[in-house]
Parts: sequence; structure tokens; C-alpha cells
Amino acid sequence: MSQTQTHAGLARLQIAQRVAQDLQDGAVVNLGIGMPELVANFVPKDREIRYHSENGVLGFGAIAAKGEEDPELINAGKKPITLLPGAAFFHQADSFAMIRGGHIDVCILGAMQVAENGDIANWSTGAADAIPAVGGAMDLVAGAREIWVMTDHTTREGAPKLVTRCSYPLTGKAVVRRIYSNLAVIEVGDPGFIVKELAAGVSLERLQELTDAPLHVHVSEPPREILL
Amino acid sequence: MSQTQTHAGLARLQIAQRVAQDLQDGAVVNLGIGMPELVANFVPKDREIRYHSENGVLGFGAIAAKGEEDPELINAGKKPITLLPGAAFFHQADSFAMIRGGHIDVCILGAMQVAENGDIANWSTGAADAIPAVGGAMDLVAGAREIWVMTDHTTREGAPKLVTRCSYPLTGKAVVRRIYSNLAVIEVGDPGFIVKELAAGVSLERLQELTDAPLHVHVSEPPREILL
Amino acid sequence: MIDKFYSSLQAAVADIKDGSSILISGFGEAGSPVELIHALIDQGARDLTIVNNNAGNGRVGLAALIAAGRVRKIICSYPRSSGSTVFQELFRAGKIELELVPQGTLAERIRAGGAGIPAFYTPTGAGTPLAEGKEVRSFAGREYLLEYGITTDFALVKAQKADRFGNLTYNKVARNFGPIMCMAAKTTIVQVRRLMPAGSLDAEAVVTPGIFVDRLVEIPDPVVESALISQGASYP
Amino acid sequence: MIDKFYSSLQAAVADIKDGSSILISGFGEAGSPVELIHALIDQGARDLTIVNNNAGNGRVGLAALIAAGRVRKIICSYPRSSGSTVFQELFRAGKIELELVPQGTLAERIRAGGAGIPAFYTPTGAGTPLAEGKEVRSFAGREYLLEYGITTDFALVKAQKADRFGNLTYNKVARNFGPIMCMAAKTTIVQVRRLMPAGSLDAEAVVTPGIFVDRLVEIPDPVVESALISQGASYP
Repeated sequence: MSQTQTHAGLARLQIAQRVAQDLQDGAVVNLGIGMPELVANFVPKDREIRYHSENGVLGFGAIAAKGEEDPELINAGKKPITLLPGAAFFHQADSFAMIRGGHIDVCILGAMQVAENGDIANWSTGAADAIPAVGGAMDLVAGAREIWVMTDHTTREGAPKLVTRCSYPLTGKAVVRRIYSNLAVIEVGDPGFIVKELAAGVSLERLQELTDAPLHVHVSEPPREILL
Repeated sequence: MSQTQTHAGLARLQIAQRVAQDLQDGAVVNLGIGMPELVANFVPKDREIRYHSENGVLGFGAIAAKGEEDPELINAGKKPITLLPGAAFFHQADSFAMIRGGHIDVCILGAMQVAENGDIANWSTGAADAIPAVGGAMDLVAGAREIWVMTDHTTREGAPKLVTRCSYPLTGKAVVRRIYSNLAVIEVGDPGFIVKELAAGVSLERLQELTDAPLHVHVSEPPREILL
Repeated sequence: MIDKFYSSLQAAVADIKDGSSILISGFGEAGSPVELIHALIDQGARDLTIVNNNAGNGRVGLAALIAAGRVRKIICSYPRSSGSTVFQELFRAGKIELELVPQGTLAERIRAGGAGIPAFYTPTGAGTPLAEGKEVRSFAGREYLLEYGITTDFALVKAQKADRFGNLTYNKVARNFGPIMCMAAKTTIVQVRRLMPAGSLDAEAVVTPGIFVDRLVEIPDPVVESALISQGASYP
Repeated sequence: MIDKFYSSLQAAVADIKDGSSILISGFGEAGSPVELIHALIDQGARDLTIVNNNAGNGRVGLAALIAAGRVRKIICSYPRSSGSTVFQELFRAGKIELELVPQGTLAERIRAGGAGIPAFYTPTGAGTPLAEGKEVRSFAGREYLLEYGITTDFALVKAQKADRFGNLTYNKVARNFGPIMCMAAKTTIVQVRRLMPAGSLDAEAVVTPGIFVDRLVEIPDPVVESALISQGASYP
């Protein structure tokens, strides 16, 4: 746990809940490996979200309860899930036809780094002895209509993940539209990182200290506080 | 009906029966539009043949009886068919994946012309006012492991269909391995048309008169007579 | 709540504009969405580019759309039909454009379009007149043609059962182009025989997942095109 | 009579030679044909090229095959696993070759191989380090990479039900790479939970038609890989 998380900011489940609040009724949403998997636990009232997992299922629900796990019903992060009415299974070529063909409304990915121009790096540190592992991330950034990133604002060591320019090998160029971190909701656009919301107890100054690129605020629209 | 058919040679159903005799147990066989459709009515004793139709079915049986027709269960020639146990339906891209991907053992096609080098023309006369219609023929000649042609030996007007060189636009180059006509069974190889069998009452001389390319016979293996 | 069902054919096709490109399912009459096509005739859009395996039968369905002069161009594999001269007459009169595509190439181009693949290589047609003007490339000593993915503004498809999410099953060989056409259009409109309650379709047996479907209309007892034709029917 | 069932795992994998290329189904443990892989370990073939989404878990199944030193090269999208260091150690020691392929490109390359498509263009990976050495081409102003179809000598696949013709259904997301891998191998070997009488599988719900399947073995109660791993099991 990082220092920032223990002092202020959202827990992982709270970030997931906050992301889900922005999903529109009827949206088809792919959930990436890691923290994004938690989003499936939160569907806002009066809305239906169709969650897609690239390993071959559309229409799944929350993570399976203890004792209800089925090793042949898992998400992209290999966690056991549950099904909702109207679910469908399909093979990998069909699943990635959905992704590459532009049929996914929103994809929520974890990230190692996001740059202010929307570049994302989430598959390899590029270190000489790193085991690179890309999975479906490059297909998702190439094909989904919108890419949102869900991440801790900094690494476990406290280094910024939101940067001027990614130092790790890229997954995709200029693709990220929004970032949901434990500290803020940030839009990625012109001129870069635009702060929309701040978690309770987090100041803009503190956020800037933990971000390796200039933060912007529309004067007419100061950041709101995240209320869950 | 041509002169040759009324005098000697096989009727359409007899050609179909003769073709079926050469299909091996377990073979996957695509049946082209027209005369080849009839082959599905004949499965040799003690053998199972898996008939494939490119419009999306594997494992069909004979043409449907009068009164049993289903307009949503038809073959490539749009004739109503029946199903055998173990049949499966699939969409057009999967059906042609079977064809193009080399999964069909034998494809039996009709032809307008077949040349002694195995070229086949069966989709257009190339005439200025012709309505060209290719269907799946070019995919089949490109993808099936073996192409057999089933045809009347001559056109309705009595012109040869087995020729030195096709004058009509080609469907495929050097692809035909065997020809089953109303008059003979002919292998296409080196050095061209090799007569294997003659229909009862048809002489080699008469067959040569009706063929626009030299016929060959292996001296050690004179043509047999077709017995059904 | 997600509910892709429309109460009328008219509403489902209302926004098809002049000049639209439209995928229409069916192999001959099997899988042809005749009611949707007739609604399109009533709706009036012109100058259409149609992708179908064939070019219509008799004077109903697709043949009626062509006969009404609404189709500028047709992309198909087999425009001959024993029962129809509608396409032939317009084609010979130079009033309709034809792009003839081998059936497997047509299917693969539609799937590619739906799958985000802009182009692929195929052996089909190499060395034939249909290779004219196409890029040729050798792989492992064999010639292949470069073919492009097809995407369109709309798809009109016939299916068997659907739930409100747009999950579909088909009936026998009426499946043919339906699943891949659903993938390749900006807006996919499907007529189905039966609206099923959510959760009643087996997740293992759904053929087209709802992600590929935008609008549904229930037509419990669709016309049989061949029966109409043998009665000498024409539309409208 | 057609009957693709083999009486033993041993007989089904007997002719896999040293140097063979093998597609192995599964996404993690879901869909992994562990019994077939263990039979392959017993059989002894070496110098294999394996295509799988991952690189094995624990010290059973694919990880055990790798640990046994039988795999020269692996083509996969995600060789990291929380529970296994087998691949990592051999990779860092330079004893196994890795071709890292984005998951959707991997799936499409396998499907293309099975469908007779030698190569296609995809946007995935363009502008990234995984584009290195690949042909780049623009369509409508966007960059795409040329990717090649994959075909192999064998496929080892896990499915749910089969009839003697080789028609298959799958179980939930264990379907994953199974259907496309069945298409892309010269010889496809499938372990299934249940042998069904001919005619008992619904023709509308068959996922893999028998044309793509060569050999079947019935394994009514396959091991659960994650359970084996949590027991600390290794193979052999």
C-alpha cells in the first residue's frame, strides 16, 4: 500500500464503483486484467451494462462467491465470475473480432504508465530480463471505441504513473481518454491531463506533486470532489 | 437430350451413382450446383460419406421427397435436402474456411469446358451479354484437395466439352483430376485425358469423335466397361 | 433496460438514407429478410449499394427492390436465378452496376470488415479474369489476391430467435450470411420469428451475440418467397 | 463407419514426432487438455514448437511439458503466470525461444491458417515494439501490420461433448482457442468429457463441425489444473 492510499484517496473497490458510475445504460464494456476486473461488481441502478471479457464471454456479472467458483468460467484475469441472463460464449477469433472490429464501447485497462498525449504502456518494463506479456491489451487499444485507464496514481514505490512521456514500451499511441485513479478522475485531451474530480482529502497541489506532467483545470469548471 | 444420350451412355442418375462408387469411406465431399447434387442420393453400401454444401451444412442426405421440402434446408443448387445424423450448420465464412482451408477431400463440379491440362471453365461464357455468376466455384477449385467434374460429354448442341484448351474464361487452372461423363470415366494427368472406363455401347473411336483433345489409354490397362 | 425490439418494420428502417450501403442476408430465399426488404421499398430510399449472395428471385423481396429502381450497384457472387429476369434486364440496359465476387471471398470480406481486418490475401480467383486489377502476391510459391474488408451502413438480416439483448439463433441453412453480416454494418436490423425472454437462450448455443445487433422486429410467420413466386406475386 | 474415437490417450498421440508444431487450446487452465499434454510428455517427443495463449501454470500440464525440456519455442500472448516460474527460468537461461503475439492477432493468425488465408493486415501492435520487423501498410490513412496465418502439424484440444463424426461442443469459456485450433492443424486430437450417440448433438448448436477433428479420446473426469497446483503436484 502506498503512502497516499493510507492517507487519502479511494480504495480499489471505490475506484471500481466510481468508474461504473460513468458507464451508460446498454454499454458494452471490456474489463482488463487486474483492478478493472472489480468494475463488474458495480452496475449503477436502473442501468444494464454488458461486460465483455476477451477470453470469450459477453454478459457476465460479479466475481463468483467463495465456493461457487467454476474453473471454466473465468475472466481475462483468470478470476471466477458469474453469468447474467442473456450471456453468450464465443471463441477467441470471434471475441477479438468484437474488439478489433470496433464493437466494444469502452475498454477499461490497468496501466504502468499513461502519458499526457494518451499513450499507454502496460505490457512490459522493457528491462533486459523482463518477461514480456501483452495478452489482449494491444488489440483492445487498437479496437475499442474508448479507452479508460483505472490505476493507482503512483507505483508501489511512489513514482508517478501519469507522465509527460512513457518510458516503458508502448501498448498504444494517443488512445487513453480518461484516467480513474485512487486520487482523481482525469480526462486526457487537449492540452493533456485535465482534472475533473479529486478524491476527498486530496488537493490539486498534492495531485500535481504525484504527477509527472502538468495538470490542467478548466477555470469555469473546477474539479469536483468524488462522493460515493 | 443429346443424340449421344438417347443412343448410348449413362443417364444423369447413373453418372451420379458411378461417381459415388469412387468416394472413400469417411470422405468429406462438396457437391456443386447442377448434376453433382444428385450424388448425395447414392452412398455405397458399408460406407459413410459426409456431404458438404457451401451454403452452410455438413452431413446432409438425399434430395427431400415431395411434400417434405423445407425452404430453409436447401443445397447449393437451392434444392430441398434431408439431414443425416451428425449434421451441423455453420455460416458462410466458416463454410468457406472449410473449403479454402483444404478441409474438403473431394469437390464434384459441373463444367462448361475441361481442358486436357486440368483447366476448368464453369462460370461464364465470356459473351458480351452474358450474366456472369461464379458462386463458390472458384473457392472450391482453389481449396478442395481433389476436383472431379461430372458432366455430359458434349453440350446440348453436341459440341465437345472436353477440349485441348478452354475458350471460356477459366474458373481454375490445372485443377481437375477426374471426369465422369455420360460416356466415360477419364483421368486428367500426364499426358492429358486418360480413358479409364467406357459406358456400355460407347467405343473409344466414338468417344474420340466427341472429344476435342487426344484421348490416351494405358496399353496395360484398357478401359473397362461401366457396370452399375 | 436494454431492449432492442422495435414495434414496427417501418420504425426499424426509417433512417435508411438515399445512397446507403446495405448488407442483405440470404442464399436464395433461405435467410432472406423479405419483410424488411419490403419495408425498405415502402420507405423509399434510393441509390443503394446492396451486398447479397444473389440478385433476387421472381418479383418479390430483393428482386422487387431492384425492379423498383432503388439499387445503384449490387455486390454478389451469383446473380442468375431460374425464376427472375429483373436483374438481367437492368444489367443489360446498363442501369445497375455489378461487382461479381466469388462466394467465399464475399463471405471473408464481410467477416474481415466486421472483425477490423482491412484486407487479406486469398488464393481464390488467382489466374482467372476475376483477378483483373487486383494486387497479386506470392506466399510459399503460390499466387494470392489482395481482397478488402466490406463494411456498410446497414445490414438487414433474418434470424430465428432473439432476446432483448440481440442474441440470435438461426434456422438451418438460413443461417448462411446472417452472422457475418450482423458484424459488418454500422446498424444491424434483424427480423426474427420469435422474441424469447431474457435468459432463455442457451449461452453455449447463441450464434450471434447481441453486441452485433442493433434493432429487432418480430415477424412470427414470415412469407415463403418461393410460395409467393409460384403464386405470381410481385411487390408492392 | 466413421468413428474418430481412440481407446487410449497413448494411441491418440503416438505419431507426434520430434520437431512437430502443436497448437494447444486453453486460456490458463480453462480449456487446457491436461491429459493429452501428459500423454505427450510420456510419449517423449522433443524439440516441439508450441502455440498456446500462455506458458503454463505450476508444474503440471503445459508447464510440465516445458519443464521436461521438450519445447524449443513457444508462440503465445501472455507467458506470465502467478503460480509458475518454469517458463521464466528457461527463458532467462536462453533455453526456450519466445514469439510474443498479441492475443487477438494470435487468434486471427490461427483462424487464418485454418481458413486458407496466408496473411492479413491488422491495426494491432502498429507503432509499438511488437511491430519491429513487420511489414507496415496504410489503408485509409491508418497503419496496419501484415501478419501470417499459422498452421501446425497437430492440435491438442479440450472440448465437452463429441459424437463419432467429431462434432464438438465446449464448456463456457473453456471454448476459447479450441474451435480455431481444430481448424488449423493437419491432425487435430481432442479430449472430451462425453461421447454422445450420433445424432444426439443439435445441428444448430455444434460449435466445431467434425470436418475439423481427426481423433477423439473420452476423458470423463479431467483433472482440475488449479486444484493439482494447490496440492503442489508436478508431472510426471
